[in-house]
Amino acid sequence: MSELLVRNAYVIDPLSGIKGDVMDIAIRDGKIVEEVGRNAEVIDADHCLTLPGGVDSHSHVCGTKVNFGRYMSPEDMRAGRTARKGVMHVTSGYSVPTTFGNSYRYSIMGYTTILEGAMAPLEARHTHEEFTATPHQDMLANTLFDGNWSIMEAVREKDVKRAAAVVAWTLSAVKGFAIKLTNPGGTEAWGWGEDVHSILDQVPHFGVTPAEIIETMIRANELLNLPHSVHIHCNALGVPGNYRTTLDTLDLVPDLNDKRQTLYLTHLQFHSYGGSTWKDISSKSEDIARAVNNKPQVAIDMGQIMFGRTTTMTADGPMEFKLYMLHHNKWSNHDVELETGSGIIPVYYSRKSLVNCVMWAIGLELALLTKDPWQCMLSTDNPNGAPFVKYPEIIALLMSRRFRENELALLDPRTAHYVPLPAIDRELDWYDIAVMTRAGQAKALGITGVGKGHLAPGAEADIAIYPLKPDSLDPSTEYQQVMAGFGKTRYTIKRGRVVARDGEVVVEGANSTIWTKAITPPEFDLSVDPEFVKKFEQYYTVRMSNYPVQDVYLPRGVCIATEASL
Amino acid sequence: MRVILRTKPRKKPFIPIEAEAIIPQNFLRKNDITVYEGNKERKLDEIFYITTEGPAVSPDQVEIVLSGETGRIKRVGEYMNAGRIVIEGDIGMHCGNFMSAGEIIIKGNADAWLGREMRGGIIRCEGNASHYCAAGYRGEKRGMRGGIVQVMGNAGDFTAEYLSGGEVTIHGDCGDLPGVEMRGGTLIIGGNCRRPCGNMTGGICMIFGKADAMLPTFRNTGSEEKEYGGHHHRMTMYRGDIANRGKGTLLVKIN
Amino acid sequence: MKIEDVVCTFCGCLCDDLVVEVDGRRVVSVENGCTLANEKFMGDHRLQSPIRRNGKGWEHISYDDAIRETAEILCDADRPILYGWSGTHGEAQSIGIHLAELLGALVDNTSTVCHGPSILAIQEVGHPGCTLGQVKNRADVVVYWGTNPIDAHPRHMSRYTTFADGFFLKEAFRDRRLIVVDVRKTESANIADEFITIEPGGDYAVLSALRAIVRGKREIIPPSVSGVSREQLFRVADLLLSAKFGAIFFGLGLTMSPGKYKNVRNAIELTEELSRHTKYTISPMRGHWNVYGSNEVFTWITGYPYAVDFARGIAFYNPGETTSVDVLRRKECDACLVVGSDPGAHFPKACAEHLARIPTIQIDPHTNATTHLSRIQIPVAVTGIDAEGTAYRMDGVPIRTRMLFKGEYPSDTEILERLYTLVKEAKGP
Amino acid sequence: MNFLLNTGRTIRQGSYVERKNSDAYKGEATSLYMHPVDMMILEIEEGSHVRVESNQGDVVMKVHPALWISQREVFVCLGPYANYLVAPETHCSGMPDFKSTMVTITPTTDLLVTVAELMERCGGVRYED
Repeated sequence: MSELLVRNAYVIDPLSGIKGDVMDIAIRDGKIVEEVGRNAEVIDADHCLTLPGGVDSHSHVCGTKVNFGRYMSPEDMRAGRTARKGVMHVTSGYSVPTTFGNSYRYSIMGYTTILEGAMAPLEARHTHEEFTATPHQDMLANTLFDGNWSIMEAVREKDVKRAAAVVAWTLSAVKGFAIKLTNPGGTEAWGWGEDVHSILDQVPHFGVTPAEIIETMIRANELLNLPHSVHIHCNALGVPGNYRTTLDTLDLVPDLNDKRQTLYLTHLQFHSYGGSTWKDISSKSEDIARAVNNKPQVAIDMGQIMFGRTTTMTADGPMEFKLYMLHHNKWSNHDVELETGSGIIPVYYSRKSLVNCVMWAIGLELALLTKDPWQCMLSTDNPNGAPFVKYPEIIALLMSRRFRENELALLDPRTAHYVPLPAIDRELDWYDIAVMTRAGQAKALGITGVGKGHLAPGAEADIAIYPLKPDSLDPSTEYQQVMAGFGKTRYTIKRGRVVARDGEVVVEGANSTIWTKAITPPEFDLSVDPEFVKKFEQYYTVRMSNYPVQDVYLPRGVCIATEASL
Repeated sequence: MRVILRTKPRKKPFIPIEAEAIIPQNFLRKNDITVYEGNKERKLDEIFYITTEGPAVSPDQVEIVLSGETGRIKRVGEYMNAGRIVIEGDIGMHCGNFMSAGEIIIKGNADAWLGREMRGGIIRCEGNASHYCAAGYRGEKRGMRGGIVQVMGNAGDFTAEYLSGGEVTIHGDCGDLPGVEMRGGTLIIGGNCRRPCGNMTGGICMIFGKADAMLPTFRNTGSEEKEYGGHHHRMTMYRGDIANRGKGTLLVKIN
Repeated sequence: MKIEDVVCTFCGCLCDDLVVEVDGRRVVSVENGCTLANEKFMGDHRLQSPIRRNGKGWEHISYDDAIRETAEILCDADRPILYGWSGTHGEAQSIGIHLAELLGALVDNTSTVCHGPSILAIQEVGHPGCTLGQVKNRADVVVYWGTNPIDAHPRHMSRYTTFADGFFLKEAFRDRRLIVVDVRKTESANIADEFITIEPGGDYAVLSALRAIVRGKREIIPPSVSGVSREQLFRVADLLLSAKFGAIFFGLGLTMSPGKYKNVRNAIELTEELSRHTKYTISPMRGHWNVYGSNEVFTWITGYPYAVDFARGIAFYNPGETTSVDVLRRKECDACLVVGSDPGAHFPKACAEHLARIPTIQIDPHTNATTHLSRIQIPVAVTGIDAEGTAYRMDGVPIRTRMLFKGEYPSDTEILERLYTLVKEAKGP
Repeated sequence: MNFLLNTGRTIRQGSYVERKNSDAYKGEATSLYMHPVDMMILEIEEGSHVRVESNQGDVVMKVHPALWISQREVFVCLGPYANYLVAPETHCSGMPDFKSTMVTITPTTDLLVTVAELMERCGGVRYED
């Protein structure tokens, strides 16, 4: 039995309704408890801001395309190298760090749970291998279904239950967490070098539209009673005028779940563009935020971009090719048979580029114009908008109008004509930030039940103590301190153990992988379904028996089992 | 100030030494300068006999002289921004990496990556330079960006790969693919070479010897006169690389 | 006992549809495999126990002694190199890299003498690729450039390309066009619709010419480029452009020829140029069954796919400097650990000579050329037969190899874990 | 007579790759494929032994006629025999010139050596089961 007592913590725990109380937190064997004995180890938080461990609900850190981002970028690897030291392994990389680099840097910032934004089922084993080498965070994997042939066939047949059965089999086989749709239909079209341009375009050869895929998958998801909603990267990412596609997508969303949103729209900054070309691109954040405010059944994340060098990587293969045609740097693409695709290119977001300045403003606007912080998560779509190490700076921008003004003054002066940001006064408070960086994310992912995102007794003892004293710090003016404070915890506690302290990693760590298994009635068991089995026999290049991820890849798997309503 | 570093005999003379600490500014104050021999950190005096003559108040008054078995010493002059380094014999890889100002004189031969990603200053190599002279780093889009590299002898393959600025002169021959991926700056080759300027997108390359195996994707746009070595030479002017929308200029002497 | 869907641990195709019959600790028969697979599974030529060179002869030693002595040699070295890795599973590779980290060693895998140049090219221009099923289901034009799959990857054509029926190509052999490019008329060339013979070393120029043609600059192409006529180049370019989905596969004919990675870069840039017109992908024909796995594991741990130098604590990467052949040629390293490879056979003579000069330890199931150069050899189980673990197919698809029976040999993972523990103890906290 | 030596994989080399000390492997790895016209010029028959020499060393191989190779080029599967001739120069690419070694070939009556003997010449000590 190990016991730990965090004393004098200035706690914000939104899910428990605690909005800034000084209190003690008792921990026994990795869980929060009511109280501990007198021999418990004590940490004095000294009135510092104490939050549940950070949760990132959309980040690219592990798997085939992330690793290819590293593989193709020795110039990025040399931009951030540390030697082996104590329990820390060597790390390399700035925008796409090595797994240990990601893990340590997140840990130092107080993050203890990360959802990998895109895992191709066929290559799931790879993602899980890298999860094991990301030892300081519990990991979850969004599983890609955007171009899945069996899904599109079910959609064509208007058979929601079959779609649900495909999802159930696949998530369980690949130890995935949730349904991800990346440019639904577009990744299949990209198999022919084409794309879909609106939610009503037909996917070549399959006779379905993105809208039909989205609607079917939303309903299938709820039939399976999965913890998270469908998680979508909308069509037409990064295209001027794409806000209409985003609004059309928002219009599709019914309200089917009283515990959480029915659709999670990721990196919405990239989907909120007005104009018709790169020359007249403008912010449509107000239209998008209005739609989000009117639809409590959706949640979004920002997809903030920050200026500097980074690497973009997404399952959205056709989008990456378009981006490549603009940047002419290097381009990788990796289509995955019967399932999805992916692309990678390095980018440099410049204050001298009007387009980039508009993008920068949109992300912030979305966060500031969305009234309910539970509906908008803080993210950069790491590393697409910026590496996650920029989160503290984004927090500071959201909390300080002055900081935003100072930054705006450095941008292309035309920016103000294309964006509403200069007129927005709102400054988020500590509570908003606590929601947007952990509580809201845990709720949106549906993992509060496994003890994530809060500090009530029974929760996992994942805690971040920041060297910030909300009682005496004015974020509006002292934004530099805010930025520094969120960059480096005094303590990061993972499952009751201090894992990082004042920027130093102190244990090797051992994480869990959270996955979902929807239990279906026997008639929906696709492992014996002739049509489904035929896919493997004839079209996949891997045998069906070699496809599922073996248990050995999840040394500490946490399965969330649900009973499907089929 | 003049610092003379003469190598001591080593038990394992083939193990490379990494000595990025050997730059003029580091000798201003008597620091504990260390270098690496393989995976072992060594004090400077474990590797060299050190003699210091005269004073200096700024790095530009510091001259470092390296002598002895220096052919395996890497990264000398890395990030150098003032002063002078004279190498009496050969020098190991990566001499003058990222150098921004000052002067390096090599009296012998230089190993690969001489002046890699150089920004400014002068490197003069009196012997031969190995491969990737005045080139870049793996995956990086720009190689040397400024400064002057002069090689009196020959240079190896991939000379001035990704050259983006500055001037590189090889008075002898070059190997295969000099100026490959070149995008700016000037490359002058006094002797012969093979397959110059593949995939170039900018900059000027002049070849005063013979260019073997010229690539088929350069467009002959006439001729021009250029001076080299005190003589005027008639040159064929090519534009390319057409394979790559290139707008580079390649001038090859008409024999 | 018959075991189905067995994964073949020979080449980068990583076929996973073999049926292997096992009797105790013996493989009795193999179905669905190619010649190479049959030899691999039926072969039985293991080194019986650890051996140590003893003056001019050899002696058998215990595993304990072999591992302890290996740890001592590695700890004593100032510039050790840990080489190989492609012939073992990912879990062992991972321990090997952490061992290198701990030792301040160089660590390199066999890509260094196969597709290392492809990696360098990808690092310059990226890699538009796909999984092999994309090709099987869609490709109507297939190119093999500087690769001879019939000999090196015997089932590549039947599983993924020419002879493999797919969703959009019901009769593959009739519907697909095949282009083969090589300096010699290989077996693969014999069944091509278009065979291009290139003069040795001429690939770069031919690729440049094709790029220019695809860009519409036909007028600058001379009558012949590296032995290929202008007419054929135009015809090939038209064929390439006629594809709905084109797939280019390339091999060591590009990576080993003069210009090395620049040849591959040019091929990738041709693919990129073609992608502006229609769908195109390009893929290296990876040799060892898990060479791609070694690149993957190296990359997520160190940031680099091969040739990593930990001498300074951080990971430093610079092929040409930190690659095995260069390090051996320069006589830099003073100890070598070989795992799952045979540099004695596959490196130039001068490198083999240096391996003989320094203490070289080999961890390998079989005696091979490197055996004679070593001081110690430690036999291990064969992954895919009596050991299991993760492998990555040439297109990045990860597959778990199977253990068909529990044999008497420890796996690479077990040996390396013990070695790691000893070195960690010796190095202190 | 001078030739350009090319190396590559063959199915037999692959088949015997885990038995490098066998006669079968030796047979394949010492097989040198040459255009018949060149064989006529050298006045050698199929199966004749030749000494193949580069600036790195020399090794004995056995000649086989092949129409799939150009004149003045020869092919040997990758392996220790071919590599006995290949220079370690990589042009700082990490990759030796495995496919473009200049060699001189002369007829000989010398015997083929085993892999163990070849490795002994490299400074090793032969191990025999």
